[in-house]
Amino acid sequence: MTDQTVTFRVRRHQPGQEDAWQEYPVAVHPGMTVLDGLQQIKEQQDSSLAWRHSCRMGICGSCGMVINGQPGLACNTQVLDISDRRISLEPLSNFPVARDLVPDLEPMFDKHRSIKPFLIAGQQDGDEPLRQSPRQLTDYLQFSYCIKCGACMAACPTLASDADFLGPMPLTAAHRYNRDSRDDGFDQRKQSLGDHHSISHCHYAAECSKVCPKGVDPAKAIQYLKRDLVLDLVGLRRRPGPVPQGSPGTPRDDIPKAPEFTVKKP
Amino acid sequence: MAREVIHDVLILGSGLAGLRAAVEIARRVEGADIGLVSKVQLMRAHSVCAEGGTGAVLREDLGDSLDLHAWDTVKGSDFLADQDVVYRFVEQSPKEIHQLDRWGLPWSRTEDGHILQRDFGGHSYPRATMAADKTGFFEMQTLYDTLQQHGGCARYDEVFASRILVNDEGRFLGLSVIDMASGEMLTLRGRALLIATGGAGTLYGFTTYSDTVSGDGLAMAYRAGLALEDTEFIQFHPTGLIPSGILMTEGCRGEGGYLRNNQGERFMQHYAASKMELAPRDIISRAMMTEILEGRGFHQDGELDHLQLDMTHLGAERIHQRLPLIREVAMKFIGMDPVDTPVPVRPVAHYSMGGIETDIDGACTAPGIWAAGEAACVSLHGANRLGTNSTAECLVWGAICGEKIAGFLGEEPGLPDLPADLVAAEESRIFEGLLGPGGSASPFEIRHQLRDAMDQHLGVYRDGASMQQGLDKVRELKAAFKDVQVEDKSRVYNTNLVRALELENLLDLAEVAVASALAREESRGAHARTDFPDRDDDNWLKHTLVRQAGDGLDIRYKPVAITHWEPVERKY
Amino acid sequence: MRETKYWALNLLAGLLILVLLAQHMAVMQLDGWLEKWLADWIPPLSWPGLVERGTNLIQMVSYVLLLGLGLFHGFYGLNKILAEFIQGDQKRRIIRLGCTVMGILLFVVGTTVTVGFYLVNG
Amino acid sequence: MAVSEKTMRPSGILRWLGGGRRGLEGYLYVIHRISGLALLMFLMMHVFFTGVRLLGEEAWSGLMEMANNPVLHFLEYLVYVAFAFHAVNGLRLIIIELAFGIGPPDEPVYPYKGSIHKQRPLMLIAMVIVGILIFAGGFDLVAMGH
Repeated sequence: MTDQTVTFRVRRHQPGQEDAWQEYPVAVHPGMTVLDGLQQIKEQQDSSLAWRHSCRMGICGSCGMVINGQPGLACNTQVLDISDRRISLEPLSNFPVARDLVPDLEPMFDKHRSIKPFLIAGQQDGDEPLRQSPRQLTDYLQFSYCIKCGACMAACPTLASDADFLGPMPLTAAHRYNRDSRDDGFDQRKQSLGDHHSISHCHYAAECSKVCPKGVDPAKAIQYLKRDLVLDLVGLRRRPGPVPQGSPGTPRDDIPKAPEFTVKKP
Repeated sequence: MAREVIHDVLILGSGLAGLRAAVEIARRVEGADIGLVSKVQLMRAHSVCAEGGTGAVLREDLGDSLDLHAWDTVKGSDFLADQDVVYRFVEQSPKEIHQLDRWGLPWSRTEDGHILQRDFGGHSYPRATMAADKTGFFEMQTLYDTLQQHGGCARYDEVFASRILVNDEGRFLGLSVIDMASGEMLTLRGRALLIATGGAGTLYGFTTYSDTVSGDGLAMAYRAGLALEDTEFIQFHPTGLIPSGILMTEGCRGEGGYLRNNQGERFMQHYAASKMELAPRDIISRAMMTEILEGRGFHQDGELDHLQLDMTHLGAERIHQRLPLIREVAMKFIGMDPVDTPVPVRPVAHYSMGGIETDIDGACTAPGIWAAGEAACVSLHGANRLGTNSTAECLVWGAICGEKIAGFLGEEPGLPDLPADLVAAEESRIFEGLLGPGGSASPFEIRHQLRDAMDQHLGVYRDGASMQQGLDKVRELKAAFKDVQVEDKSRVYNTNLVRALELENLLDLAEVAVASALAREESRGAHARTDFPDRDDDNWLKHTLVRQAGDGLDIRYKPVAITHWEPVERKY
Repeated sequence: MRETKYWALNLLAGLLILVLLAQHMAVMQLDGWLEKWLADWIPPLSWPGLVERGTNLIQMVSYVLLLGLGLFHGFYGLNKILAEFIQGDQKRRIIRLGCTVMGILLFVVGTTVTVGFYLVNG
Repeated sequence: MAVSEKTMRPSGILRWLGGGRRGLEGYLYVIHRISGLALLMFLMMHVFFTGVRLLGEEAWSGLMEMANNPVLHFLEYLVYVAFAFHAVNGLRLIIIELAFGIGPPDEPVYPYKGSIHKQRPLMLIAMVIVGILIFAGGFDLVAMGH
């Protein structure tokens, strides 16, 4: 495998200093991710470079950054897929920056909390198992894939001009719970969802869906959320389909029994 | 002097166990003041990487039973599990599944609306309760979201704990922490502490763990005088993706995937004919290493030798529905679609069966400290953990510890005094020691050497001579660390400093693990010694306990709770 | 919830404007084509054309409607966009008030002209 | 935890144009807003200028005389273009914002193709219609001299 050199152009931010671009030549081999490249820079060239990372497999959502102008995850972007000469790295846009490639995501977490992202139902402590059909599951499953990486928030043009806009991630979370057949919280959530800095500012630029690394499609969630709000307004909103009535399953005859206890109780 | 903040209880670690405990305390104690301390942001903990499923008996009507789950677990553990603990576990686990259902977890479903389960290694019934192949992720999301409806939880995101403060009697006093965002040192006080920091997987170079899993809780507990139990038992998962080690869930085989060697043969028929690819992990990992060592692996220059995980006969629809993450990862990282190409895999460091010694309720020997999840060794997994039992353990003991801590808060009102010199010593250790001038050793270099040494000397197969070399190497690196240089002196978001502190923790844990392994002269579960190939119940049916003693180690043993089944030969 | 109502009304207004304004725009902008096709075509901007449309009751009502809907739709959008850039609830309230007042004012002016023209020339 | 010192990346209207927004739909979002603002500006002027007709035929004819020059005709044409775009794109947006034409919620299959791909035919049809309208108006302006 031959290595080739790719220039990593990183937007550095040190507290109290002007932002500055810094360039690092990185020896890249096929299969190498942007995260690997950053790690190499830190170990061999500049240990002061800061960014977040954890799982390496695109599920923890730590390493969101703007890569060649597109928000995405450093860990699942292969360097040679996007450029064999130079790539630029910036912290996620639409967020304050703490240092280098580390954005402050607190505003997103706060907005997420504000839309009541949990099941609101009177049955949290019951004993008997709940039922949900695969159809009912599909109704919200896609929207629950969100890893809170912030890529959609960085891509959203409305958030760029309105920092108070709820943004794709919290709105999607709201829709995810609204559409859960176990949830009964639509009326509680609709106040903030219909609010001034909310759905009415979204005109399907679809940038959020374009950059989402997990196929969540926030833009789709928001449009369905709008439909639900409109239907609710005219009194036509329906709850997700009926709970399936189960048939007792057939016991399996190929399951062994646990061996007799061999320790005698005193 | 470090600023002091007082909470009722501190939870260290925001993975499954930590979040589960936080939710439990929040709903049991009205207005409980919880400090949730995590070195990553919430929702970034390694628990999100758990894939295959959570073990629980849900369908006794179809033939599953608590006894069977218990037996599978005990047999899987090579009889080193405490059996009273196992029973506590199997009884509690189904309740946790239904609780999460009521908190909104998107469990996969059967047509009639039941929660879907699939086969998993070492289980006699398909009881891996699944949410596609993102079970851990969804469990984390559900707990995180549920926590949002409870007030009173102070979040310390990206706050690195560097020391557990205890007084001379071992009573918990607080935590010394560094707020990474500001570089400020804080003293968090609390009456109770839950350690839920996970395992120490980045000890190894080829590992499934997130970069941030460095056993900080274990090492701090160890330095605070607590015992680490059974740390020689480190699980190697059979299917880590080449070259990164990213986990290919056991669910791939649970759904029917095959393992093949370079002859195209399903070699597991020679090792576990009845269970084939669904034998417990230790057995499959040994089989794979044997295949590779005997030359039946695939070889490619610049890569580790490997075998193939073949899912091509499962069909696109099954993979899309039940293994979407696996497919996504394989395609993104190695450009292979498992629907039509077998993927290269090899055994990979995956789990620490050992941890901080606790009783059946998760309480540590020091008053006021609990431990849960992978960080704890409640002795559920013994010498080898069954797949699906780890996420279940986190949920079960997260809830148990939460309940116990809630009770403790009610009956233990006092907050003992904190001797001022404890905090001052920690401050000077970090700000003058590590961040001060001088030092020449590169932490990155030491870390690489440590990981190489662990890969080489404490792998799937071990022997005395190699482990002795490993121990010497670790001690040499520990000495080198005393002269470590943290180049970046900035206070704000100094990831360099954090990496150095993590390395220090890893070095301590490496020493404990290798020393424990060297001492145990038998083969049991994940601890497979070529120089002692047989299990020795007469001498070694006991748990290892390691404490810090000055600069050395104090190794002791304690008996295994055998309450239901006497050990028998373990065959699949 | 009030916001949702306004927003839904805005969509509805958009739809209605589309119909009404399409007719108006076709007459005003595509007059070249229409002149070709229609025999008794009167140029839309000539005084006779003006009188013909302005004294037609349906046309007059449609103009008033179009004016109202257009002003609502337009000022609603303007208010939304301005409120994105300008931080602070107080300032946003002022903008909202400003947009409302402007809209009403223009509606009054426009309606006066339209209805007045209808009455004077009709 | 609190960050002691923060800076925002360049934000505001400039970020409508760049910063990762390269998708067609993203630009339509921007053009829709700008054309809407332009139409509102025109509407305000329009209300006042057409008010002149209350003053009688002579005033009106005088105004028309003044307005009858190529520059104003062209500006008028731009208004028409803005309207053609805003109307057709607005119709498309209403359809989409009521969740039609973007596909049902489903389990995404990697490589992910979502609502963007589902609605793209609708978007293209809308843009073709806009194109035809703009052309027809332009032809009217240039070839027929209105």
